[in-house]
Amino acid sequence: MRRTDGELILFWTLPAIAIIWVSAFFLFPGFLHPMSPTMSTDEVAAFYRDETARIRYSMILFNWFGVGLIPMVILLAMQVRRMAHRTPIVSYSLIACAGGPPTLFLIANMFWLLGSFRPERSPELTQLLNDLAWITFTVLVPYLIAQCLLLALAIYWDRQEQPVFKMWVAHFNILVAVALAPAAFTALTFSGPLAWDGLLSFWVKNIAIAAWIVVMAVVLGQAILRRRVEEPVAA
Amino acid sequence: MTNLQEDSSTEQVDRKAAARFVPGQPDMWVFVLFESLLFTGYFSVYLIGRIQNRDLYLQSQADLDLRFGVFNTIVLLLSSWAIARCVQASREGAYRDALRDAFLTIGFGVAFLVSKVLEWVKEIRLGNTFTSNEFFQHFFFLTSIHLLHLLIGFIVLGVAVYQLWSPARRSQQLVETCATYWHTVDFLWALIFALLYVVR
Amino acid sequence: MSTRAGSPVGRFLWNFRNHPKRELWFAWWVMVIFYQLYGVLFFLVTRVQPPASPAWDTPMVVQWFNDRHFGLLAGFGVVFLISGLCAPMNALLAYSMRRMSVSRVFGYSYLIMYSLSAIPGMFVMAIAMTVGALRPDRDSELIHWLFDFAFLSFSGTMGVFMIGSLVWLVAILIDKNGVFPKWFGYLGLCNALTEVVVAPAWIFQRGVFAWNGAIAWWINMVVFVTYTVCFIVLLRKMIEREDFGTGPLPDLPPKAERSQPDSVGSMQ
Amino acid sequence: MSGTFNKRLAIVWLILSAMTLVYVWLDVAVDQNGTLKASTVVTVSAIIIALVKVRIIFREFMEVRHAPALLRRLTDAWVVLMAVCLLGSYFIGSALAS
Repeated sequence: MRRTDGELILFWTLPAIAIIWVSAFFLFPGFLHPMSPTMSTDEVAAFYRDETARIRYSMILFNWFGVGLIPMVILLAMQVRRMAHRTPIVSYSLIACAGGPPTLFLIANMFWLLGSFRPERSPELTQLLNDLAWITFTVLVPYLIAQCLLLALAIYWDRQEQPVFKMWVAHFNILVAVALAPAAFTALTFSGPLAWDGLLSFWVKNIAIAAWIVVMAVVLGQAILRRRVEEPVAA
Repeated sequence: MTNLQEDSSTEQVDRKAAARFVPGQPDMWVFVLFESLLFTGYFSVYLIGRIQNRDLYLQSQADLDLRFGVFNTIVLLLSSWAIARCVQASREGAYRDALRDAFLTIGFGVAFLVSKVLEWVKEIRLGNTFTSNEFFQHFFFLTSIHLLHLLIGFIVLGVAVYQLWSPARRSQQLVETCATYWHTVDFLWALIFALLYVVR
Repeated sequence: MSTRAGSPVGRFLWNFRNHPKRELWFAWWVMVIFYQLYGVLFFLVTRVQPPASPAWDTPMVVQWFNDRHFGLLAGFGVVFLISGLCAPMNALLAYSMRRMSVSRVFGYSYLIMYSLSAIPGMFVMAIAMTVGALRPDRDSELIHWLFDFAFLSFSGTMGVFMIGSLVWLVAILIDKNGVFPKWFGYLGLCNALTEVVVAPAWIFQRGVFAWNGAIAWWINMVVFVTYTVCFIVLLRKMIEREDFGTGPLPDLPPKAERSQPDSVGSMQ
Repeated sequence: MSGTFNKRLAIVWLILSAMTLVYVWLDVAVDQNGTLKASTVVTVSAIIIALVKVRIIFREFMEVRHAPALLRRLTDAWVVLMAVCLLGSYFIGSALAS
């Protein structure tokens, strides 16, 4: 009987986190038809006034579970440690990235919650909080891009008999990084695909994140299970 | 001269050959020179500010008590003297004397610290705080950044005492390095004292 | 890096795939590129450095944002795109501590501190600037607040850099593997002290201690640049000397014997 | 050896302390009835005395006297550099202010 090391427990938290994230995503009234940056000050204020409850509950959910992705990134960093590298630099880099996106997301999350805390305040202030929230939420990509590129690089460099991840995983990560990139420039325009409610900055970016989580979870699960078969008695 | 000295053994051969040596790690001198350059920068900014607003600086300076400044300078010179004697004693193997001198240095350092805090309290009682005016900005900035160096100096002196304490350590090089740092605290104060209290 | 025959591109690709120190060189180049981009973006594109004056009145601040509208939005767009580069950079610095004869605690502490520092020290600033430039018709008092928020979060992020420098400094001073020269450790103290000197930026709206002041910004910048240039060069030396062992890092052989600097054959 | 060296250190300390007391004299000499007066002579002499003290501390306490030529020249250069910066700031500042 092998010792319980908890890796699988951490791994199986992922589907639970995913379900919670999806529910919170649909619960937040500003996501399914993403709020437009062209909304007038009064429209924004009215939104926070009318939808107060859903904003609060969805964002509290996100606040609780926003950091849920960190174990997955660390599990990935641990897999990178098993690769045929001579230094732990890439896995250090992944660890350095792990905290970034959740922290930025929590900042955005706080601005949304602040916006709905006193919706009767001056509309100008509510708009400011809304801008801060959306900008922070949309531009939180840099660490995610870095994570994808670093993973791709780690996989390209992992040349051994049985690589930890297959080559297509690297290509997939590059693709995700490319899909995330446009969101960084969201502030340049209020309309079109780059705007924060646009095709590139909202839909492509968030679908790419979702796809990355699903795909990486599957290959991560396979890698963990394969290792447990290979090394039945872990030291 | 123990294990810590191993990597500088070649250096010691050079010492005997040339009879000239850098006291302590030469590396510490990089700090000394860089830090004095930095302070020169702070002093220049202060002097330029002073000239543009001479009357204000002179009026504020009248609130300073020269006695504190002189006392602090003498006490710090005493501490420098003590640590120089400590280096000398330790070089000759008189570690008991060296330790005594190191503790004397710490004692003088503490006296400086106490007198500095008393002086601050006095100035604050007079209503002169960090935000009062330009002169007191510089006064509190320079004295507190210097005091911070002094506090770091206590850690450095702690290292010297730690080295002198046990026969297993006693790295002359580290003792000299620590002394070099402490002298830096002293000569920076000599400059600060002249610039804050005496310059007109 | 290598003097193998072949076209420069082919050589580069071969080295990128096979060089025994590829990971180290990758992180080092990322660091160099990051600082280059950082300088260009902050000083030339967005022109937020050298900093604007905290003594300005609200119309001046609004004017400042209007002058830089596109530069701020586009420049910080690039910042959001590339700032993940600081991860390999911090990883390399952490690796330098791993190579020392000190506890792993140092490397990991430094890694976490410097990863954290990017958020208040760079992202919050970039977000506040972006939102400030986003709507020129916003209430000017709010724009002024965003201006303060941006510059103060940038200059006023102190603790992580200070304690981070101190962690590195202690590691260097007690290290017996000679990864870094001791003088760089002492220089780290100068760098840590700049974070003390910048603290009055939270207090003063004008003068030499304000966030654009001669002491709180200019002198500190000189120290920071000196420190950064030193560690970039020293990390390069460290990588050249790296032997992937755990003992003292060997010194580089004299130049004459290095006609083929760590070409791969000799490494294996 | 020890005796002569300690004697020398004591003399150095005495000189440095005496120079500090010169400041007190300067301070008293320049003021009239407790009002502080601007004075270039006092400023320049205060800076120069301080720098001489710095050089003595370098040479005697920090043992640069016995150091290789490089460090001796470097520290002397530094004292000159500080003098140039401080007096330069003072005089250039004065020229600009008036």
